[in-house]
Order: sequence, then C-alpha cells, then structure tokens
Amino acid sequence: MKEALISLILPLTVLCPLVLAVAMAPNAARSTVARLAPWVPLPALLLAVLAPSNLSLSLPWLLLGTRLALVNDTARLFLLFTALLWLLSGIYARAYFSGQQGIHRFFVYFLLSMTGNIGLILAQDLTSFYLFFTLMSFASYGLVVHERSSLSLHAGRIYIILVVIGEVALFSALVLATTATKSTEFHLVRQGLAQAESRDLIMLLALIGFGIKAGVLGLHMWLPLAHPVAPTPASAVLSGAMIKAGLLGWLQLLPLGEVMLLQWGEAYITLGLAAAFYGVLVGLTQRDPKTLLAYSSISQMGILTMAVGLGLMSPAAYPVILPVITLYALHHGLSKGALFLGVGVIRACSGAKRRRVWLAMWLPALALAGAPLTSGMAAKFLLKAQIGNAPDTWVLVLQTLLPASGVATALLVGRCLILLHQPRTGDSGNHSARGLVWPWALLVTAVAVLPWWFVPETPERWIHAAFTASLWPVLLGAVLAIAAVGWRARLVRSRERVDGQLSTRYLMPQIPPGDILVPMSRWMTPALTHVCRLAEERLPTRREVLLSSLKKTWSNMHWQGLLATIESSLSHWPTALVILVLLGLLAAALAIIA
Amino acid sequence: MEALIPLQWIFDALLGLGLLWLGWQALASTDLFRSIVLFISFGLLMALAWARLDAPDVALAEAAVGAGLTGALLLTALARLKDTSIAAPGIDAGHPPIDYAPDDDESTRIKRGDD
Amino acid sequence: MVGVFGDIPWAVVLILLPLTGGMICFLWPGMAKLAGAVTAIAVSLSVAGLGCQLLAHGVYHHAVGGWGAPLGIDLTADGLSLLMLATTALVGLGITVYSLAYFHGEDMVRFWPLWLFLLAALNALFLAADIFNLYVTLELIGLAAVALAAMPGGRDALSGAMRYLLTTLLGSLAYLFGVALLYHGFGSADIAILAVRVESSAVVWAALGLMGAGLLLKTALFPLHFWLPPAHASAPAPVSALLSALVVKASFYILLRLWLTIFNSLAGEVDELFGLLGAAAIIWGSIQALRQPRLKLLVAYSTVAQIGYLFIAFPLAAGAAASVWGATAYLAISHALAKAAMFLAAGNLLHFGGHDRIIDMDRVVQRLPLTAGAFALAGVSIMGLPPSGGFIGKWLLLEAAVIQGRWDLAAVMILGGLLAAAYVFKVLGYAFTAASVSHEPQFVSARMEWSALLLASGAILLGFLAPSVLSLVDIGSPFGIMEVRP
Amino acid sequence: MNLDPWVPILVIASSLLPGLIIFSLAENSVRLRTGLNLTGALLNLVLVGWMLWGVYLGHRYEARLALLPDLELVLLADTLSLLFITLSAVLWLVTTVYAIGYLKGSPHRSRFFGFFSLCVTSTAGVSLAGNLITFLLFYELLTLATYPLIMHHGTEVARRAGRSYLVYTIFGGALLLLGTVWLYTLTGTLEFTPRGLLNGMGEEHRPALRAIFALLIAGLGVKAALVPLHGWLPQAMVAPAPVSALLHAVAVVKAGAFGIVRIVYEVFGVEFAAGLGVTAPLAWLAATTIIYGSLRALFQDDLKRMLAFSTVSQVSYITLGVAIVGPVATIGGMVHLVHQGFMKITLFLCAGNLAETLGVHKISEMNGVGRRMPWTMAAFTVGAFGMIGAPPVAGFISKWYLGLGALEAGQGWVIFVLAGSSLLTASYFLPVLHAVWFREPPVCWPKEHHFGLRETAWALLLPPLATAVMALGAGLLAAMPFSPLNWAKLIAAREFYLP
Amino acid sequence: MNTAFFYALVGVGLFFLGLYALIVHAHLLRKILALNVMGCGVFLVLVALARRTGEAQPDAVPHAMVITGIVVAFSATALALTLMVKLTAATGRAELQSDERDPH
Amino acid sequence: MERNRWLLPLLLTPAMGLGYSVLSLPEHAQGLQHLVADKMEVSGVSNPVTAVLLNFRGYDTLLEMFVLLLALLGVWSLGGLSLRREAASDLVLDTMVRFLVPVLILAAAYLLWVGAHAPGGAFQAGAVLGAAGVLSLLSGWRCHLGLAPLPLRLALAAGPVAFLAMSGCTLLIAGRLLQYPPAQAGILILILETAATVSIGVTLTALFLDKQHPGNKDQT
Repeated sequence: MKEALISLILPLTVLCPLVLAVAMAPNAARSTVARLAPWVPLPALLLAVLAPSNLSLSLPWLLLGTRLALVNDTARLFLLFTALLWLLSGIYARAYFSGQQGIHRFFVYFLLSMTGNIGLILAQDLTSFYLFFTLMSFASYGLVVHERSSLSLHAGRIYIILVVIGEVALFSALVLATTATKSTEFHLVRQGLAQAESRDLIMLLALIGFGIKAGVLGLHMWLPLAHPVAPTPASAVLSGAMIKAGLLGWLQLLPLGEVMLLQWGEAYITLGLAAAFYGVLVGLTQRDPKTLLAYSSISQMGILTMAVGLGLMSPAAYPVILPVITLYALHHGLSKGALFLGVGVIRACSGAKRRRVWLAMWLPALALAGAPLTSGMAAKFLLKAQIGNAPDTWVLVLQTLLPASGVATALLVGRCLILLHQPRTGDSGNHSARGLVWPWALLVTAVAVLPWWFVPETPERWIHAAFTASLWPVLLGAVLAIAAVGWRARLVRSRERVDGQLSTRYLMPQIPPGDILVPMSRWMTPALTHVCRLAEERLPTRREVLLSSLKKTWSNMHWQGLLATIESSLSHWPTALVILVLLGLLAAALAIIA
Repeated sequence: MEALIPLQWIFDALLGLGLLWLGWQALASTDLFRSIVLFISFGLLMALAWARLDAPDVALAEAAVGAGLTGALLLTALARLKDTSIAAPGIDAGHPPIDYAPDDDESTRIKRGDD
Repeated sequence: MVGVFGDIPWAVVLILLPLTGGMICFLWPGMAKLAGAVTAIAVSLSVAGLGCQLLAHGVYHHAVGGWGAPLGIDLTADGLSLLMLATTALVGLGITVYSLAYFHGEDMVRFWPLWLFLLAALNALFLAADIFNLYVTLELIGLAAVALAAMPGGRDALSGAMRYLLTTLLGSLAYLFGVALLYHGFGSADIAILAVRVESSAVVWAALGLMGAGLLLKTALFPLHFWLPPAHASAPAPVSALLSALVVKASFYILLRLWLTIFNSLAGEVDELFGLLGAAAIIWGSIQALRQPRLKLLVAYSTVAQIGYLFIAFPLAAGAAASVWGATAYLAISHALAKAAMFLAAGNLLHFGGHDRIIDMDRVVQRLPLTAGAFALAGVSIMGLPPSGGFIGKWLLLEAAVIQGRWDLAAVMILGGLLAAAYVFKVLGYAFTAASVSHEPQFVSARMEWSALLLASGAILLGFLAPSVLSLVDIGSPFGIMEVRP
Repeated sequence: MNLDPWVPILVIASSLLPGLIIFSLAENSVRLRTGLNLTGALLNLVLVGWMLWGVYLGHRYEARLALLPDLELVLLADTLSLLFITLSAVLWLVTTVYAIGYLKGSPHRSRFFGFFSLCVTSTAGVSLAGNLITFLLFYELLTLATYPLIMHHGTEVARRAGRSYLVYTIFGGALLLLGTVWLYTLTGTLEFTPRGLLNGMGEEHRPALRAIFALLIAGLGVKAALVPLHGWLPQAMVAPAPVSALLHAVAVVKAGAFGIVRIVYEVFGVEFAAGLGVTAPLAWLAATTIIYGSLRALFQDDLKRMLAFSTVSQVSYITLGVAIVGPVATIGGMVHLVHQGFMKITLFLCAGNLAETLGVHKISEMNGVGRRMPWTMAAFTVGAFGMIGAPPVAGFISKWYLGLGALEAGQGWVIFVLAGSSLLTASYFLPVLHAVWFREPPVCWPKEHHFGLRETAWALLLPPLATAVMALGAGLLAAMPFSPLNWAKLIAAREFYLP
Repeated sequence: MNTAFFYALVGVGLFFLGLYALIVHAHLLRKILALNVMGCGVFLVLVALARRTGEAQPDAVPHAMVITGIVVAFSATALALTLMVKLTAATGRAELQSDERDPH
Repeated sequence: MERNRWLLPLLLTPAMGLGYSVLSLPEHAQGLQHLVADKMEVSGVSNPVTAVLLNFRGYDTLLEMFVLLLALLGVWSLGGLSLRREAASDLVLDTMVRFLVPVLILAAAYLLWVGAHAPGGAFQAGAVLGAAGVLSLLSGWRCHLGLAPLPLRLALAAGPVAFLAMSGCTLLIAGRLLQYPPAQAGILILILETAATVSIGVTLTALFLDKQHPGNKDQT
C-alpha cells in the first residue's frame, strides 16, 4: 500500500509543478495557484526521503519511451537538495514578491524550471533527460530576465545564447551516443560508450553541453551575469540546484567507472582547477555580493569538475568517488542557496536584525569555505582523500592545489561577508522580512545538519584528520582576509589624506562581471554588426542594382520593337508570298532529295 | 490534216503568246479600266484556247462566266471603287496599321454591322 | 441500335443535314435560330450514329452515284474523319448555342445560313476521299469563313477578311495545281487509288511543293501565319471560335491525309522542315501572343502557336507513327475545343466590357466568373497541363520525341507550354484584381457563358478519354500499322 | 461488391464536390457555404480515418482509370500516402474553421473557398497518387488551385507574388513533365513501387537516369522550395493567413517534398538512387537549403516573411531525411512531413491572428503581444520551440531521428547541419519570443479589433491552439501506436524490408 | 512536244505571271485579277493535259472540273470585289493595310 | 521595284520546275476518258462533260451550287455590289436591253437543252441567263435586298434545293447519294439542270443587287 502510494508520487513530482504552471494561465486561478506554487516540490522531497531504492516508472508511450526512476543514492541526494532548495526558494519568493506585480509571471517560469530540474534528476533515458534539461534551461530564461532591467536583459541574452549552444551540443552528443550504443537508457549508454568509436566526440560535446550549465571555465560567462540580476530566490535555485544539472548530466552520460580515460580526466581536472582559482580571483574583485557568489559557484563547480576528472582517470575508485561528488554537490547546493537567499534577507533587513542575519550567514559561508565541522569540511576532506586514486603526477599537483583552493575559497567567502556587512544604498525596504527569514533560516539549518546524514563513511574514523586538514586553509584565508582588510583600511586612509576623496576604484581592480565576455564582445559586436548590415542593407541593395541593370539591358535591347518589326514584315504581303514560294520550292527540293 | 499542222502551230503559238501577253498587260497596266478591258479580252482569248483544246463546254462557260460576267463584276466594282475614293473623306496616311494599334479605341470596339 | 440505325448512311446525312438547314435559314430567315439549333443537335446525333456504324463495321465507304472511284466520287469515314467530325459537331454545338444568344436582327439572318453551310462544308471535307472534291469543300469553307469574318463590317474586319480571302484563294489555287498534276500524272483524283499508284517522280515533287505550300498557307503555319491574327481577331466571337477551332484544322486535315497516303514515304526531309516550322511557330506565336495588347489578338496568336504543335509530329512520325499521329489528332481536337472556348470567353469579355484591351481587363474578368473559368480551363488545355486533352497530346508527342532523342523538339514543346502559361495567366491575373467598374457593362447571357464553359470543360474532359478516343481514331488504322512499344 | 476502390475516389470527391458547389454559391449564402465546407472537411476526415484503419489492418484501397492506352490514373492508399493525406485532412478541417473566422465579411468568399477546396482536393490527389502521372496531374492542379488563393487580395503585391509563384511552379512542372516522360520512355511504367520501380535497370541507362533524377527533383524542388528554387515562397506570404498556413504547412510545399519522397523511394528506390550517386548531391542541396533558409529568416522583420524562410529551411529536413539513405533517416524525414505541418500551421495561424486582431505584421511591432494575446502566443511559442527542435514539441522527434539516421548511414556531417540549423532557428525565433513575452506592450496596437473579453474570435483562436496541441502531442506521445512517428516507422519498414 | 504540253506550259506561265503580279501589286483589284489569271493558268494545265488522249475525245473529267473551277473562281471574285469595295469605302484606299507603306 | 530584280529569278525557278514536271508526264494518257465513255450509255446524257458534271461527279456540282449561293450570301452580307447606271436614262441602251434580254433567255434555254448531248449545259445556260439579268438591271430593274422577297430567294435556291431533294430521294430510294435509276437518269438530270440554270442565272444577277432602296438612290 505504501509502496503503491510512493510510486504514485513519482509522476506527481513532475506533474505537479507542470500542472500548476499551466494553471497559471487563466486569470481567475492565478492567485490561488500562486499560493499553492511554493509547495509543489513537496512530492519530490517526500520521494527523496521515503522512496525505496528501486522505484521506477516506465512510460513507453511518452516521447520516445520514458523511464523515470530513483535508482541510487546519487539521484536521491540530488533530488533531496534540489527539492529542498526549490521548496524554500518558493516560499521565500512569495514573500520576496509580496505586493509586486510580477509574481505570477515569475512563478510560471519558476514552476517550469522546477519541473525540468526535478524531472531531469529522475529521467533515466537520454531523451527525457534532454526534455527536462531543455525545459529547465529555457524556462529559467524567464527567471533571469524577470527584472527587465537592461542588465538583466543583457544577462538574459548571454544566457540564452549559451543555452542554445549548449542545447545543440547536447543534442548532438545524445544523438551520437544513442547511435553508438543503440540505446537511450543511461546505464546502457554509459557502458556502451566506453568502447564506442565516437566516444571522444561525444565527450567533447557533453563537456560543452553540460559545461555551460555547470559553468565550466570558458563557458561560464552567463553565471556572473545572470545570477546577480535574477530575483534572489531564482538566484538561489540557479546557483544551488540548476547548476548541478550539468554535473548530473556528466555523471549520467560519461562512462565513469567503466573505462580509464586519462586524457579526459586530465582535461577535466585542469579545467576544474583553473576554474576553481579563476573564479576566486575574479570573484574577489567584485563588489556585488551576488556576483561574487556567482563566481564562487564557478570556483566550486570547478572543484566538482575536477572530481569528475578524477573519476574519469580512475574507474576503479569511481564507486568511492561518486558519493563524495554527490556529497559535495549537496553541500554546495545547500550552502550556496543559503548564501543567495541570505543576501536577499540582509538587504531586506536593517539594524540589529540585519546584524543577526549577517552573523547567521557565517554558517553557510564557513561551510562553503570548508571550515571545520561544517559540511564543507566533510566534503572537501573526503574529496582530498580520493586524490590518491589519481596517477602520481596528478596526486602531487592536486595535493598542493586543492588546499590552496580551500584558502582561496576562504578568502572569497571572507570578502563576501565583508561586502555583506557594508549596507548598500537602495537595500532594505519593501520586502516582508519575516517571510524571507524563515525559509532562509530553515535552509541554513539544513546546511548545518543535512549533509551529515549522507556522509559516505562514518565520520568517527576521519573526523580528526579532517578537522586539522580543514582548519588551516580557513585560518590562512582568514588571516589573509584580515590582512587585506587592514591594508585596505590603511590605503583608504592614505588616500583620504592625499585627496580627501574615497575612490574604491583605486583600491581594488574590478573585473567586470562576465570577465572574458568583455574582450570577446569587443571584437564580436562589430563583426556581428557588420554581418547584419551586409545582410540587411548591402546585399539587398546590390541585388536591386543588379536586377535593375538587367532590366535596363533587357529593355534597351528593344525587344518589343524588334518583335513587332519582324512580325509586321512577315505580314507584309510581298514578303509573305515570297516566303510561300520559297517554302514550296524547299518542300519540293527536299522531296527530290529523298 | 497533215498540212494543217504548221498552221495549227502558228495558231497555237499566237494564241499562247497572246494569252501570256494579254495577261501580262492586264496585270501590268497602270490604268485600272484598261486592265479590266484587257482582262475581258484575255477571257475571250481563253475561251478560244478552250475551244482549240477541244473543250467547247469550258469555252462556253468561260465566255459567259469568265469573260462576260466577271467583266461586268469588275467594271461594276471599279465604278463603286471610284465612287468611294471620291466620296471617302481624306485618309490619314500616317495612321498606323490597325492590327498593332492598342490605343485605337475605335478599333477595339465591337463592330456589329451597319444595323 | 445498330440494327435499326446501322443502315442509315450517316456520313451522307452529315453533309445533307446542314445544307438543308442552311437552305431553310436562307429561305425563311425567321426560322433561322430554330433551324440552326435543330441542325446542330441533329448533326451531333448523326456523328454519334456514324460512330456506332464505324465501331460495328469498320471504315465506311460511300460511292456517290454508285459509280465508285476513279470515275465517281467516294466518301470515306475512318477513325480520323470520325474524330474530326465529332469535334466539329461538338464545337459546332457549343458555338450554335452561343450564337443563339449572340446574334440579333440582321446579323442573325446573315450568320445562320453561312454557319450551317460552313458546317456542311467541314463535314464534307472530313468525309471526302477525292482530292478535287476536297478542293471544292476547301473553297466552300473559305468563302463561308471569309463572309463570316467580314460580318462586323468595320475597317479591321474587312481588312482581315480581305487578306484572308486572298490567301485562302491563293492556297486553294496552289492546291488545285497539285490536284491537276496528280490527276494527270496518275489518272485519278481518288486518294486511295493515288496512294497506290503514286511513285517518286517530278510530278509528285511538284505536287508536293504546291499542295504543301498551299495547305501550309491555309493552315497558317509560321511564317505564313500573317493572315490569321487579323482575320480571327476582328471577327465576331463565335466566328473567331469557328475559324480558329475548325477551319484551320480543315486544311491541316487535308495535309495530314495527303501525307499519310499519297506522299507517304515520298516526303523525306519535308517532315523535318515541317517540324522546324512547327517549332518556330510555337515559339514565335507564343511570344507574339504574349505581347499583344488585345485579348482576341492574343488568342489568335495562341492559335498560331498551337498550330505549330500539330506540325511537330511530322519529323517524329517516322519513329512511332500511331502514337504520334494519335497525339496530333488529340492535340487538334483539344485545341479545337479549348480555342473555341477561349474565343467565346473573349467574346463575352468584349461584349461585357465593350473593349478587349488586356491592361484594362481587371474591370471585366472578375465580374464574369464563369467566363473567367472557361478561359482558365481552356488555358489549362492550351498550356498542356494535366488533366486535359492538351496534356495527353503533348505527353504522347513528348514521349515520342524523347524516345527518338529529339531533345530539340521536346525542349520546344516544353518551352511552348511555359509561354502559353505566360499568356494565359497574363489575362487570368486580372480576374483577381480589385477594381471598380467604370462604365455600364452589357448584359452577358447565361447561354453565352455556359457554352464557353462547357466547351472548355470538354477540353479538360478529353484528358480522361484518351484510351477510347485513341482507339476510335484507329478505326481503319488511318495511321498505318500500330507500332509496338520497345 | 467491393467498395474499397471507391474510398479513395470518395476522398477526392469529398472536397472536390463541395468546392465546385461553393463556386456557384452566392456571396451571401454564408450558412450554406460554411455547412458545405465543414461537412466536406469532416467527411474527408472520416474517410481518411477509415482508410487509415484499413491500411493498418492490411487493406488495399486502389482505384484505376485508364488515361492512355497503356497508362493509368491510379489512386492508391498505402502507408506513405496515408501519412500525408491524414495530415492534410486534419489540417484542412482546422484551417477551414480558421478561414471561416478569418474571412468573415470579406469579399470573394465563394471564390476563395472554392479554390480552397480544390487545393485540398489536389493535395489529397497528390498523396493518393499511385503513379507518377497521377501525381503529376494533381501536382499541376495544385498549382492552378493555389494561384488564385495567393492572388486573393488582388493588390499589386499579391499579383506580383502570384506571378512569381506561377513562373516558378509552371517552370518546375515543365521540368517534372519532361523527366516523367523520359522516365516513361525508359521504363514503360510509372507505378510507385515499394523499393523503387527502377530496380534491375541496366547499366547503360545510368547517365539518363541521373539526368531524369535531376529533372524530377528540380521540378519538385520548386514546390519544396529547395534553394535556389525557393524564390516564390517568401513572396507568397502576401496571401491570406489561412492560405499561407495551408501553403506552407500542407499543400504546396509538402506536395513538393512528398513528391521527392515518392521519387526517391518508390520510383528510383532509395538504394538504387544511392547507387546512382544522386542522393549525396540531393542531401547537400537539402543541407544548403536548410542553412540558407535559416540565414535569410534571421534578417527578416516581416513576421510572415520570416516564417516563409523558416519553411524553406524546415521543409528541406524532409528531403534531407530522404537523401541520407537509411531506414532511420527515412523515419526522420517522413515524420517531419507531419510534424512540420503541425508546427508551421500553428505559427502561420498565430501570425494571422496577430494581423487580424491587432494589425501587427512585423516582428518589431510584436513587443508584449504575449500579454494581449496569451493563448495565441502560447501556441506560437510551442510552434517556435518545435522549429528549434526543443523537446517535447514534435520537431525534436524529427531531428532526433534525422540525426540518428545520418549517423547510422555514416553521414556524420548531417549532425552539423542539424546543429547549425537549430542554432540559427533559435536565433531568429528566440528574439521574437523574447519580444512577445518580456517586452512591454505599446500603448496602442496598429489596428486593433476587440472581441469582448476574449483575445480574439473563437474561430481564430481554436485552430492554432488545436494545432499547437497536435504539435505538442505528436512529440510527447511519439511512442503511441498511431503517432506519426510509428506510421513513419511502418513506411520505413516497407521501403527497407525491415521487420 | 505536242499541243497539250504547249498549252500546259502556257498555263504554268500564266500561273506564275499571276503570282508575280499578286506579289508586286498592292492594289486589290490587281491582286484579284492576278488570282484570276493564276486560276486560268491552272485550268489551262488541267484542260490541256486532258488532251493527251491522242486523236480520241479528250478526257471529260478535267473539263468538268474546270467548269466547276470557273464557277468557284467567279464566286470568289464576286466576293473579293465586294469586299474590296467595302474595304475601300471604310479605309479610303484599295490596298491591304500592311502594304500601305509599300512603295508600289 | 528593287525587289523585283530578284523576284523574277525566284519565280522562274519554280516555274521552270513546274514546266519540267509537266513535260515529264507521259505523252499519251487516257485519264478517265475510257471509263467515261464506257458509262456514257447509263449516264442518261450523251455529252461526256455533262455526264461527268451531273452524274459521275454530281456530288461536286451539288457542292458547287452551294459555293455560288455562299458567294451570293457573302456579297449580300456585305451589302451587295450595286450595279448602277451613271446616266439617268439612256434610250439606246434601254431599247437594246429590252431586245436582248428575251434573246438571251432563249439562248439559255437552248444551251440547257443542248447540254445533254452537245456542248452546253446548266452552267453555260445559267451564265447566259445571268447576263440577261445583269442587262435588265442595267436598264433599271431594281429589287430591294433587305427585303429580298421569297420568290427571289426561292429562285435562288432552286438549284441547291433541287440537288438536295434529289440527294434525299436517291438516298432514300437507292441508298446512295445521287444514284439515278439509269432509265430516268436523263430526265432527272434535265430537271436538275433546269433548276440549276434558274438558280445560277438568278444568282449571277442577284450579285449585282444592292442594299439601297432604288427610290432613294434615284433621288440623289
């Protein structure tokens, strides 16, 4: 009975948000639906908590044959934090938008994105995965551009361009994979792909297709643009949950644990580490906490990318690595979500309340940095423990760089907290802070508590080592941060002495959000403009000129006159009769020849 | 009969050449009336030729129809022709041929006879 | 059916009936319409009777006076004659219905006897088996046609008729000269006897040159088409229809008959010449049609082009005689139906709008949907688009051209279709323009519209009757032994 | 008495007869005309449904009429023809409803609906044609029936479009005719035969057969709007919206594409064609068209014009699927025949709604239209995403199978074409969608009509919604037994002897 | 060469004489005359050659044909002349339109 | 006249060709003469030309009658070719006409009668009759064409109608067009010829009738 009930929940997880999104359409139902909307992830949450491990639902008539299932703990964990984040963000959103016009619109896209996000976790075949992935990607455009400001529109444009590129790459990858493996079931594809001829191409396309979602270095431009401009609850799910869809895609598609792919592993690790540091470096220069957090996401996803690379290198250890990756994803998802929501809460509060909130923000911030006794510590430590599986050269590199990245993250987190400490003009005001606080508080709690349930090994065995290992990067980071703050304060004072003006521009070099996009657009924009002008103005003009000149030549040839002249001379009696005689002669002559 | 053969030949030659000459004259003459008169004579000569060719029936027919009535017809027609060319209003010589005159309204109207 | 009516000499009836009808019209002008209508219907029925007769007994011979060739004159009806007779009867019926509404007063008195005599002459021509008899019928047709063409009496009509008369007389004379040579060369005027006796000689070559040139002139094959457009364009609508649909076909029929019998296998490269001229006619006629400012001239030039198709068959016939000549016959009859419909439609437009300037057609065409429909359906056949009689003919011809590798002819046929489309749609395009009517339109009777439409539908319907029609043509196998497809 | 041969004839008659009657109706007998229209459409649908079921059970509906002594007109219902005729029957009903609403109160309706019915008749004929000559017949009839529809407005632009359409199609028809005749002289038969009637054709005919193929494809390519024969299509969008919808989604363009399918599969035989080496150029041509059409669409501001170029691009998917040579690609091409129909008709009907309700014709005028006409634009969005190839809209299924098929046939380059086309399609549709949903509406619309509380008239709103649902359903329920996809699989099985 | 052939040759000559005149003369009356002369030429050929029966009575069939032909020619001439008169009344000149620019 | 320089050789070529082909005919040929001669006794007449015209090739003559009628119809339809005397009255002419007309009518009758066995016949007789008619027209006899009276029309139609009637009868009786019973051939041919003569004569005269009312004409 209970089993049956639970398996009934499975379709509901996807259907509920979808149905509600559609139900938004009629004007009359909107406010009711909007009230219900935040609670829609509940079935998913229930499922994540209660479902037996072999829950599966086959819908052979749907699309190209769909199978939704909750097959292992990875999926369960992804579902768990995803559902939780959507739930809390939804509740948060109701308060966030209270009294505002756009809530209905927001919820339409919110629910559609949610459908996609939850669905893709449950999808066990390529096509339905792609379906949900696409749904999520396109629907979240609505979240990104929700504010309609020029910034958000710009971000939206960049986002959608990358989404489309990603979609195309992904489509190609999936088609190739299906062809190579004669299957659309993920578990068969993963196996088949190991030996497939087109494996490398598929993996490249997957790297691009999922990498865009996961913010892989080089394809990350949309993240720092989109996350800050989206409404806060949207940022939370974008950065906390949806970003993980890329990771999940890799886990589902790549032949992890099947075959050793050294080069690919190296590529992933290199990309991941580069992103980890690059994200921090650029993030440090940001002044908007949400932008900074976005860069932090790039950095953190870099570490996850690296972990995937590790798995690619060492198939044997993959069964051990996978839970760690999952844990890390869970940890990052929750804490990043909490941080984003927190930014919103802080902005809505003032005074003592604001300070309390600020203090509470330390918890997810520290967790992100991997401070002792936080979920971050567990995740990072367990990840570090897997380095050993890598080839020797990489062990050395990773052993140095991974802690270093911890330091960097700590620095970034510190900067974030400092930024949040400073009140910003235009903050606070119209949000109902109470409605914002409690979902956020719940999430913070979850950050503190939830990951611990899912630590793969019993903590008693490694907690000590982890504690020490995680302490020093954070401390180092903290020290550096304090030093930087102190240096900055001195600098500010000296500046004030010099010219009596405070201009932070001189203090910290600022890299504009979207970083490499700026130089890219510098040469791409003129090129595109040129192409557009060519296509819209020059080519049509040329065509017109050509056509008109042809027409002129045609009319200059006096065809009409010529035709009329010939015809009238043919109807000239003597000419006609001479022709007649000639024809008669010719006919007779031809007959004679015969 | 034998003796007559050269005579016959002369007659034939005269008749044949006369036919050709009269035909030529009738057609080449600058004066239409003269043409017609010559043509009537031509017809009579034709009747002679028919008779010479042992075709008296044809000769009779030619004399009556070809020369007589056709001549009457031609003369009548010439008379009518002269009537009209005197009576007809001055013709615009530069007028383009009607077959190719799209703008000529008159030419494109239905002509429903004289009624 | 055959038992009761089988013995009636339908062929003779076909000649006597319209003659009698014409006489009645002449004697009692008040009965002209009635006599005309009855005659047209009776002729159609007689053709049906003749058809049954032919189907039952094969080729029909009638020795006039009981003498038989070579002394007497024979009438012969084989499949080809039957086809032409049937076409004449059908088109004639349509034109009769149209004319009932078209002519009034004095015009009516003038039209009916002329038309019925023309009908009789056409029937006589298609039944004739004697080359001198053909000459007489040709003259009958010529005089009747000229008299009809001159009916409107205006400058254009008179000048067109005059030119028509001169050319038709000249053509007849050339033909008669050929008759004289053939008669004296081979001692008979009967086609069948001549066909047996004839052998390659100077007389035959001269006769071929004379008759060929004369008949080409009368058929208005390019470049001898100069007389056709003015005559056909300035005649009254039903007369234009008659001239283009039937009269031109008459001389072509003679040419075809002669080429199939007397000059068969003697003509040699003349076939090529005909093909070349036919191709030139298609191109030239179509181009000229395209640039005509007046609708009736356009249709007339279209006839010039369509005549070209009939001659395309000559160079192809060497390869696959039966199907090629079948195609030609098919083209001829479908052109007859379609062109009659087109001229009648043009007549309606002219009547309705008071002019036939194409650029001002927008005010006319869309007000007469049935007429526009007739013009369009006829156009379909003229263009050779399926399903239509024109398509069937063109298909068979194209097939023969391709089999024989005559890509030049195939290309010309295709091009001709394209050009035909261009000039047909040049007119039809105006059916859809929204323009206000600037003058008081004349009433066009339903009979005039429907007769055009039905004729055009006939041209379309022909597209579905090919097997039976072609098997009908084969009665007496006028085209020789059927070729077997490779 | 065996009634089976009469069914295809009845299908033809079910639209032909109403059409002919409608021609003769007075302009103001609206009710009778509407009744006739709908009755015809419904009857047609029922008959097609009957055939669909029958063919599924293995019946054979075939009617023959001798056209020439050794050539017959053949109406034949097989899996392939049913794929197309079902589409046309369904969309005819939809479009008829739409057209009734669209043309309410406008002049020349009898003429319009008459030709409209003729157009459907010829489409049905094209799909039921059992040999090339029958196909040719209806193909030309289609040209003639659509010409007045394109010219319907009678403006100078419309006349020019009509003329251009004619020039292209008549020229194409001529080429087709020539090719058909030539083929006939070689084979002596024109019957459509599964796996091709040319199988076993001798070596010596190969050059001729290549030329014939080129002629036939050129002839059909005009209607299928293969570059460079597509010039008429963007101009033809001046026609009334239901006509554009029909032209682009069902009748003309599809007739061309369907013809290519018939030629490649059932005349030449796809493997034979591949052996001749003619499929590869065709595939490249299709690929070029796909990319070119998308590129041109990118720079259009007129909505219908953009959709027209989009059609140029999308229809070539069908050709591409055919030319790839392989069962799976065949499925992709075939199913796109239906899918593109659903999607494109939705888009055109929505464009028509915009024009009719708000006077909006240009993309630059579409800002915020989604607020004013949410349902219409929802349908539009579905169509647009289908065009892009995003699941679960039907377009995805087509692309998926095309991609799979291309790879299966060892033609990996096609993936790049698909990817490139998707990118381009996204780049011209997404800005529109953005404008529609995320931009602020203007203060007033160019020419607004009010329909009370509704966004537009029911007759205008329901058809695009229905087709949008179909487009969505065809994708979402692709695995269902009677889905277009499964039908396409049946066809592919027939053409390739698959189990 | 005997009488028959001589006259036949004269007939040929008349035919071409008429043809020449038909070509070069613009005036309709001359054209009609020319046609008549041509007709006479043809009749002459017909009748002359009928005399090749030697001393016996000539072949009667061509004679009958020519009588028929004469009547036909007369009928045609009558029509042509009437037409000419009417045309002249309508246009003011007895020439075909396209020949108006003819120098003749 | 520049054109004529090459027109002559152009016409000479076919002329010489035709001349050659005429000369290439056999010197002696019977044609159909012996056939005609063979059948003379059953033809009903003794003049071979009449036999051919009215019996052997009577069908041609039947059509011939209609050619003439058609020409008349054509001429009438154009308004007629009015034969008018320029001078108002010419006593000499009038007297001569009054004398000549009966003579001519008599001559016609003779020609008709003699046609059966000697040169002469319907056409010739008709032509003479026509000449008489033309002369009487010259002398001022008038008939209004617009109201061409039935008797005139009947006279015009006499020949064709007789031929038609004969055709119908022979067809009904003998089953063949214009197949006369040999015994009655002579009389039948005479009847036909008579009708034809009347018809031809009247037709030839009628060609010269015009549309205008004589009264009107006289006033101008």
